[in-house]
Amino acid sequence: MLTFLRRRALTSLLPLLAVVLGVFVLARLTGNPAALYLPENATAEAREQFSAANGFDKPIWAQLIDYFAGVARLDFGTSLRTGEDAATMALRAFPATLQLAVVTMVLAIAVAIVVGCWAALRPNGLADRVSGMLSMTAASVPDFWLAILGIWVFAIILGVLPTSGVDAGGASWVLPIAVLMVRPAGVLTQVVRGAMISALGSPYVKVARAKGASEGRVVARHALKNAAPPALTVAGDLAVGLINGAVVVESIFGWPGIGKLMIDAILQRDFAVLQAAVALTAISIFVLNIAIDIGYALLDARVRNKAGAAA
Amino acid sequence: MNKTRTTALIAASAALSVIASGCSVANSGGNGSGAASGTLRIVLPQEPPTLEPCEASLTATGVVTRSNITEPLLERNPTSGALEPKLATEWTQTEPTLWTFKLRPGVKFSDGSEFTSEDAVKAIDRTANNTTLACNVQGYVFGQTGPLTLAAPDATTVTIKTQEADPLLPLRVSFIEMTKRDISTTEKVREPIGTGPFKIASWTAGQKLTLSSWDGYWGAKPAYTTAEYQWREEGTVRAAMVVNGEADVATNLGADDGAGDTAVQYPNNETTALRFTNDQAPLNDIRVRQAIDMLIDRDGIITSLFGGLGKPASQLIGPGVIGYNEAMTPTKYDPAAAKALVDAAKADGVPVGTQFRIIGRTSQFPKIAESIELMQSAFAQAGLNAKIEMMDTSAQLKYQLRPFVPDAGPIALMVMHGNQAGDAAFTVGQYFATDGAQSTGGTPDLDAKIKAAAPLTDAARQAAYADVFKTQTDAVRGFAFLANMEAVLARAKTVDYTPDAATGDEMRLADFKPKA
Amino acid sequence: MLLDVHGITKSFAVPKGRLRALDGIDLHLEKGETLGLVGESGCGKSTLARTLMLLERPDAGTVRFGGVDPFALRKTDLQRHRRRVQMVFQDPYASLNPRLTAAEIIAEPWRTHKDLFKTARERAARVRELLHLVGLRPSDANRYPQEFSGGQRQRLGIARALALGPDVVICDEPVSALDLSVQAQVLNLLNELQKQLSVSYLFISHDLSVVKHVADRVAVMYLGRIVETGTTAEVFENPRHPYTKALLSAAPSLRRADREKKEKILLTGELPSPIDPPSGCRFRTRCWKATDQCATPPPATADPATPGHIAECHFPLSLTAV
Amino acid sequence: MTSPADTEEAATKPNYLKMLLADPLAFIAAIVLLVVAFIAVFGRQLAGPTATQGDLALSRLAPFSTDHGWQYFLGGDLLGRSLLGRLMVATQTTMSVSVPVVLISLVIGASVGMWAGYHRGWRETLAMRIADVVLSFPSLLMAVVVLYIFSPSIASIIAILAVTRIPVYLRTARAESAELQSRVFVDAARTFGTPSGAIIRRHIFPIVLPTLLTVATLDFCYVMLAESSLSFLGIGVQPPDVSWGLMVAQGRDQLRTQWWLSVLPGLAIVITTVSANLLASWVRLATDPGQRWRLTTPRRRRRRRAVPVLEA
Repeated sequence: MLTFLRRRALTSLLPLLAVVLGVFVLARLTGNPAALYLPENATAEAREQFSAANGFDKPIWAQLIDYFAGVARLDFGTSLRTGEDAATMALRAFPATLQLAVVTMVLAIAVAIVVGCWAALRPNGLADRVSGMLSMTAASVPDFWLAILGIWVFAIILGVLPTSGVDAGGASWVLPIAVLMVRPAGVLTQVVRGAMISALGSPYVKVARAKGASEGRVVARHALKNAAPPALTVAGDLAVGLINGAVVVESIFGWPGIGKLMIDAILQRDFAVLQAAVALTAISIFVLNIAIDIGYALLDARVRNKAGAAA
Repeated sequence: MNKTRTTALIAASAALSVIASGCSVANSGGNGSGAASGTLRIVLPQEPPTLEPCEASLTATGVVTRSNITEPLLERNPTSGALEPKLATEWTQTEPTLWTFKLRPGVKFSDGSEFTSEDAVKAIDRTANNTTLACNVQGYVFGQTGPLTLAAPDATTVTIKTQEADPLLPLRVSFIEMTKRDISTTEKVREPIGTGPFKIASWTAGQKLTLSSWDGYWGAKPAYTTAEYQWREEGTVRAAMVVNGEADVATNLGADDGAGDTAVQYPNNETTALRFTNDQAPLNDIRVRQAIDMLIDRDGIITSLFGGLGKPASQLIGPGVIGYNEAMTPTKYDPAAAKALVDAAKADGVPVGTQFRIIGRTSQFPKIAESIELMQSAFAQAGLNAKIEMMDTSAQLKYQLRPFVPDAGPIALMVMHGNQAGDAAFTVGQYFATDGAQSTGGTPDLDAKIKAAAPLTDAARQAAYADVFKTQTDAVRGFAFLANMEAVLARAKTVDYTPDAATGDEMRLADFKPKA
Repeated sequence: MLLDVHGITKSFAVPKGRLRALDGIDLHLEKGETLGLVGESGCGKSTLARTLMLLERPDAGTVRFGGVDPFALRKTDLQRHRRRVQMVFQDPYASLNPRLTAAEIIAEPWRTHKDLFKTARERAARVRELLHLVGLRPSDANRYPQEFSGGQRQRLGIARALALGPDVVICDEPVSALDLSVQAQVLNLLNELQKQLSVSYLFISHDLSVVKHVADRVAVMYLGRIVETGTTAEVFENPRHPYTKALLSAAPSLRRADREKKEKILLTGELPSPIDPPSGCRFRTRCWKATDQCATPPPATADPATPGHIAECHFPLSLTAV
Repeated sequence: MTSPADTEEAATKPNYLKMLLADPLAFIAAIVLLVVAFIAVFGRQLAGPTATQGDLALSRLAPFSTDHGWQYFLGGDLLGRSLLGRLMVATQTTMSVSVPVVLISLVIGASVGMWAGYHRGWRETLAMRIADVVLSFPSLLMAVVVLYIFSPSIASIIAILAVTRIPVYLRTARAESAELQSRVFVDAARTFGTPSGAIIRRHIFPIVLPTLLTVATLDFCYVMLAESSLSFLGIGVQPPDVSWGLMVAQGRDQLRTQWWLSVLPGLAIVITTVSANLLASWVRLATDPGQRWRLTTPRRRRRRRAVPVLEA
């Protein structure tokens, strides 16, 4: 297991580095942000002074070396916009996104398991058809559209929820989470349903039934476990994709998370902040992928044992 | 066992998220109910990057900092244009290049220390002369003046010596916010200490900024004791927050943002226009530029797109700015005449079919994309070939500011100019002079008029700049003006406040009062 | 000599070390003859077949086909060589692409060897001939593999192998996946075709009765080595390697039901791992005649009476028996 | 001899049209997609000039009235252009982004994936590592970064979205190809001296294709949503071009007063993606011999066959 983890970590480190490097180069290609940070009528000397002060006058490889030398000392640079430490800004924004993502995923998985299992018990039954249609629609709705409709209906017309922000306690969470979880819940429901149908038809579930296990037991203990690995893989991809959703949803709801920070940093050409946010995101995806691999390996081993025992 | 484990897993992750949410987001307090106990809740379009006083001419910073946390020596009345005393009680031009300011006695910083001429000298030096800080005010207001020589003959007197005679010096000084003598001169300060009626109570970055009033303020105590700032990008969301009672004031709204009966209209200093590259075909022919000017349906855009906000513009500044030419009128929408001009130019061999770009900045003002689309469509009908390019601020600035993108071809650039200072000098040098930072046209004759106007005062100054605007339009026509913009401020029923032209740049909390 | 293999070895990297699939194989094949290659599963027969088909490259040793090393050939020479050696695969289900019709399967080699037939008409005619040759109907041309029975599929596989007009056909367990009744039909077909087309067969099987039915000569393989070669009659009637003897004692049928009754020599112990084979004689761990001497490499001993009958053994059976 | 009879079921060529007619939902989905495809091709001509030439007098015209002609049945936008016409023109733009993205990423991803899976070894490792790099970062964010750098145009949107979608096909194709390359009929082809390219073309590609097509249908939805999101963020399709996502974005300010400007284009996105999803799941069933009976068996019998696991 340890060798496996080490190898997995090493092979995942490469994409991580590539992403950070790629964003560094791409961001520098957007040009010198002097015009953004200096007043419109700033003199050419002022611009040069600004570039020199921030190292933008150096060739890109030299900036890259400087940057990685800084990162090695855990110094991600300072924000051009606020003058704060970039890593601090990224770390401050990160929990807001993480909380949103975790709650969203937990709820999406819960919904997917309940609805998916229910649908799988009677394939092509009424429940299956209705939930199939709903989950398909859920997986197809653009999140930004849902967000503005949600604000319009629930905050403006009905006035039951706050429009945005994080101030109103639990109520603040309802719309962003509802918008974010729609797609993962829809996709996962379909995956769970499919995996459950094949798991329920597998030999060891038949054995369990033959032994007289109750239907609930069969579903909960035997089939669900077998259906978990594919769902886990998809859930992992969806969790990565949540960052996509977060970019849009955080902007609309004024959620102080990493997605909004990144968009703002791009718009402001605030390279240090963008780099720090990207690195933090890449690292968390890296950790997530490894966690999924471990979970997958554990589940896989257990399923194999189970199948062996039943045969 | 396995079932319990699954349940435990879900429970654990739920618990984790609850704990996590407890840590940083959800604990910022639950006062979502209406205007409680002297708290004014304001929602802005964006979070201030810092509250650094020397960045006061930067809208996002200035709107919070100016006259709330820190104060200048004097300030300009946005309605009358007159300079009024603030931390200085009087100022005189004792010599052509020397100004003397008398400071208000008994003024304290919010940390209790006295405000003296030494603080003022340090603050002026730091803001006007310090180029390493790259402060916005330094570039915007003092970029062309050269360094000031400062002295403090006594505790309540400050003298400022300029390189050349500068009638605008008091106006320039009104941009300098007073800070303490020990403020950093090498780094910008995120949370400054000032003499204003409010001080920073707390700032949760990304979420909320709270200011509170303090007892030692020299002036009248503000009606609200606390001000809470939040920020939302979407105008509809800002408006909805006021309508829903989540905030008391929202700024920079468009007509369609849904402020409803909380809406108050106000002029916001900004003028929109298309700026031409006068030296590139087909825009190098003045008839083509005149035709474009005639093809802009100003009334249609303002009525249908801006929802009635704004007035058709005839020049790059609005009424109320020194130098505004009352005699000039907005160009009439006349597609037939425009077509005739284009045809005439075509007959003379001007390649009117050559494509030019209309470049706009995404979300610079509400309905910018639709406005440009409408223009482009009208241009096409008159036989011109325009291509729309919307860019983000950084990319657009490459076309707006020198050094321009080389070999960019013919461009009609959508610009929005705000003259915060109230004097045409801050407009014409940049936009109309041949070597102006944002100028792509100009003639020697116009340059001479601009130069001649600078040292004038009073009526002569007004007349000289009014002539500059007229000459630009008649002889150069580097611009097709769109509108003097207006915006909507959403104001809760419980709040009494009248926005003015400066509200967008400087929102004085002391002017807000609860409605009886 | 059409095909001459000398000393080829081939090993694969596996998690626990290197698996020595072939360990110094010598064999040769004459024009028009059938060489039967016998051995238990896992002894390296299929690796040998794949090596001869150039699907694997040997680590050492030489392969000569008509005096030429096929591994040294490039481009057109290589393609010409490919035509001369073709293969019939063990599993007639897996070796045919289910998405192609019978005619497409048979004609597939010509899509690479385009110069064999110039026109579509020639190709169609040749497909009909080949179908007829292997006992299928012309109307079968447009059917898909899954519409055929197992025996019919193997006929299809044989037709495909013959499509390029080879000199040698390597038959890797061509009938082991078929029902007993069908096996004989296919074997008869192979014999028939050999007479008509004078091709040589390298006929690989674990089934001695099948080999006896078709082979002119036999080579017995154990753990990557040929332990005995000779004519079919010599090897079957007078086995000289104890392993051959043991195999034969389980014959004519190696089927589970018959084995216990007929078994005279019971091989003790398990087949050793090819990752770590015994030193010297590889069979010594299971051989009832083994002595300490067997830990040294065994000599290849020939019977003076039948010089082609060679066994790799310190104590060859018939020498001591006679 | 094995009787050919037991292979009869597999032998009968499935009648896809009949199966489609038997599934009303999939049938409707197919019709919807056909209509969308038709509008995508002919929409600009059908919509007429009111789609591009506005009449400010009709600005913000309310929907569901034919007073101003059928073009204005869904109302007018801010510039007084017909919303219905705009939707039709937008269909073309939306499709002219989504379809090329799917095709380009499908062709490149599938080719590289099959190549990598067939050859295994370093080629496989290299291809998979590159795919990992692309997949290890949220695709939308990647597109955002790139599009801010290279000014957004239809070509650059297609390029960046295609790049981010390539790994999806690459992984699928590689997995199947790696499995197929060890099949005996592939070995057989090798013994004829068939070049690897030809083996991939003849033996690997036809078998991988159905899976790839299913993935492509699902991905088509993803790409449409991604294009919409980019347009919503202002870095997608640029005016005067118009896509559904851009219409939603431009209409969001008017949600309170002219809800149709934003809601109707959003509905167009949802209806199209749901249809594509429905059809994809139908295709998945229809091309899988083991599942096909669900579509061919009449409904009443299906119920009983559908639950064999419960009776077992």
